[in-house]
Amino acid sequence: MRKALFLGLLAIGLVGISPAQQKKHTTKKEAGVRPEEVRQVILSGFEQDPRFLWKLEQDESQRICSQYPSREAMPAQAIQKVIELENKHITYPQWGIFWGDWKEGKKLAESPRGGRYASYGFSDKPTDKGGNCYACHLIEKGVPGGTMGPQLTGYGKRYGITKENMNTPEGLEKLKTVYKIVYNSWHAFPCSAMPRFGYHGALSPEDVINIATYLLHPESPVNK
Amino acid sequence: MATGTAIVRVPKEAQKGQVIRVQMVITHPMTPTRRDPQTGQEIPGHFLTKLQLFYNDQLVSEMNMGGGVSANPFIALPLKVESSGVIKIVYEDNKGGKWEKTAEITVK
Amino acid sequence: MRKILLTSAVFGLACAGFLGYQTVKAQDQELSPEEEIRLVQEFNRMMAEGINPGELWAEMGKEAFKKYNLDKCDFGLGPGKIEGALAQLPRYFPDAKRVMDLETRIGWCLQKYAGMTPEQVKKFATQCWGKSQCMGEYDAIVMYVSMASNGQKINVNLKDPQVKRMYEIGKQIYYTRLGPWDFNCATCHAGQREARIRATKLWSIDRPGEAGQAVSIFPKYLVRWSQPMTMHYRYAECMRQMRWPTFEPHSDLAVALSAFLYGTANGTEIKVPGIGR
Amino acid sequence: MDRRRFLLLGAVAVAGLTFAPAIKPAFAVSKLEEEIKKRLGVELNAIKETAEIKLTVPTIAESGANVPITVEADIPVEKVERLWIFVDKNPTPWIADVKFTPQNGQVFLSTRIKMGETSNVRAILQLKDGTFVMATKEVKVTVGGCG
Repeated sequence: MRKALFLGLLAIGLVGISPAQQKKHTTKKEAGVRPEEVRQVILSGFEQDPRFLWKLEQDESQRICSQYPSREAMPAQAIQKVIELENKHITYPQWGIFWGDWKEGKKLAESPRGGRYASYGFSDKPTDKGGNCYACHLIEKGVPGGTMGPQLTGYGKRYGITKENMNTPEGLEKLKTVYKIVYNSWHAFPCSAMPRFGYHGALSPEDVINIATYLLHPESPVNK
Repeated sequence: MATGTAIVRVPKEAQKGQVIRVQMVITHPMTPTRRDPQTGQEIPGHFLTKLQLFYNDQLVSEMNMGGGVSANPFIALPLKVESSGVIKIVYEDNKGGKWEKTAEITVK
Repeated sequence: MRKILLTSAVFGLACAGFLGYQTVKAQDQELSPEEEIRLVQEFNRMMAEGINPGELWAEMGKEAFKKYNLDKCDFGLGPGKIEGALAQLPRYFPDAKRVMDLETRIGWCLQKYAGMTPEQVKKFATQCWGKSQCMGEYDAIVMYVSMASNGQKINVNLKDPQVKRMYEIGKQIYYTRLGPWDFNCATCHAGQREARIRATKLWSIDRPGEAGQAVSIFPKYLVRWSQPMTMHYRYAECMRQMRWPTFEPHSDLAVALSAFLYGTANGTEIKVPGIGR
Repeated sequence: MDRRRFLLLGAVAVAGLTFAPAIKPAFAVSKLEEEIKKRLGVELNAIKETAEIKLTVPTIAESGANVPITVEADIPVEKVERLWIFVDKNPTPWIADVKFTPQNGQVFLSTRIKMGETSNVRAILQLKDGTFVMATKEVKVTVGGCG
């Protein structure tokens, strides 16, 4: 039952993030614009600060996702390919999957600052960290949040995590499931709007476990 | 463009006895005075304190305000017009700035 | 410096709610996200009434336009003619051998007629980026020129192969997943389902008319910074939020995006300045 | 300058300022009551609500920096001395006041105000006969944008 509910939530995530849209993304073939031309225009549009040019290197999954206007328009083969690639891109904390600190997770979930540096102003530093989760998700009751992603209020409660079962193998398995999604959402939802925080190193495995703990822990305000 | 610049907008024409809206927007930071949360010291604000509305040199309305009004404030006030003439706003801030701006109206 | 400090404190005021200090009444929680989206749009409609403070910039822009000899600048309709200029841009300019949008053209003319170096132009164009209550001459010029197209319908000539090429490149960039957060423009601005970022409703390229509503009001006055935002500053801020490197104004990237967005917005009436959060 | 940091400091400041009264014992007067007593010379609970004042504010504001407010009254302007605008939970609840004369023709004001957090907004009319009437509406201040 609980599993069914959770899978339901996953499904909402999958469908909800990019809506049904059957038209094919055909610009590549029709326009006669070569990928190198597009690449060149992209490169022309940024300051040539060698510290950040790595950000413009596209990886294989990004390349696949860029070919389709939405996930619904992706052929099964492409979906499979991304899932395959991204399942290899998950790393776990050194000590394995155990509950972290939800207070640290809360800070990271709230902070919009991570990786948001621009040379022209604002105080964000290249080293700032944060997941900006509230931009897309409603998480704690009464705190303003977005609706791009599924609602996460009472997430742990809905997923059946209790004080009693949280340290059972079953409870830790649930923690691991959420860890994997936050670490690399594309392993489950290829080309989702949700960044692959852990894979890119925007968040460390410890950060990710703290965020998963914030979402699931019975004492976290998310589940009050 | 300096602080204090304004746009005043009224209908070009109105009927005698009609109540029109005098709309205005003024360039001003409108920063409130507040306390530094760390030192507890007062940081002085910079805001408009007073705005007067004149119609043919007669004072019609007077508005007092502080840093609680938004930056580059928009304000609209009513005015009953009897004859063609000049609508003038005079406004000042807490740092000694004083400005005025006029608009004309034709009343039939 | 001090000015920024003070205005920042005011934004702090506005953002207190986000940090969770806000007391939310039981009745508020009963509002569905859909209802909230509707009410926030209502708020935006109310803000749009009256005089838009962005118009203050146009007055300043009129003077700056002359000061920097932009009356010699040809926006595609003849030197100095700005009425309707924004509506037909981007277009191809033989003198520059490049497709240009409005801001790129202004930058080019500032080099040619005001004797600025490319570095000076960039500094001039970005002088208000990352600030608040900043009254920059560049923003003022863009506002002045843009407002001269009010009431006209966007009419980008997509039959011109050069413009069409930039449109297609822009379209591909719109869907290019890139950067350490895996975003593209479509991540936020595509799809049929109405979604919001925090409380802000996102416009979608896939819902008819919304691209037009989004671009036809630029430059747009932002109440959170008490200053207008030009289209290139908008691109820069989107890319900053997408965690891409720092955006370069007047670049081909900007022109390609403008060609795609304004091209998609063809037929929409220009209403400048818009107003928003 | 460090905009983000000041944003945060500002938020903390507001939290401090607005929550201080809540910790006080129940009989303590709020900042709003204090201000109204000081400026109007009357107790807040002595001011009656009236439907004759039409106060138009948004239900939800996407930004507290610029909340549109419009006040209109069915009461003849000849009977009115002054219109006062207050926001209960702002560090300074008093926002503005306008003195009217018969030449105004009508009681009306439209402007934009700052709100630190979700709060009541009050439009209070001071009448020539020395009495006060008021209209109150709540505005929920939320946060928009990517952050």
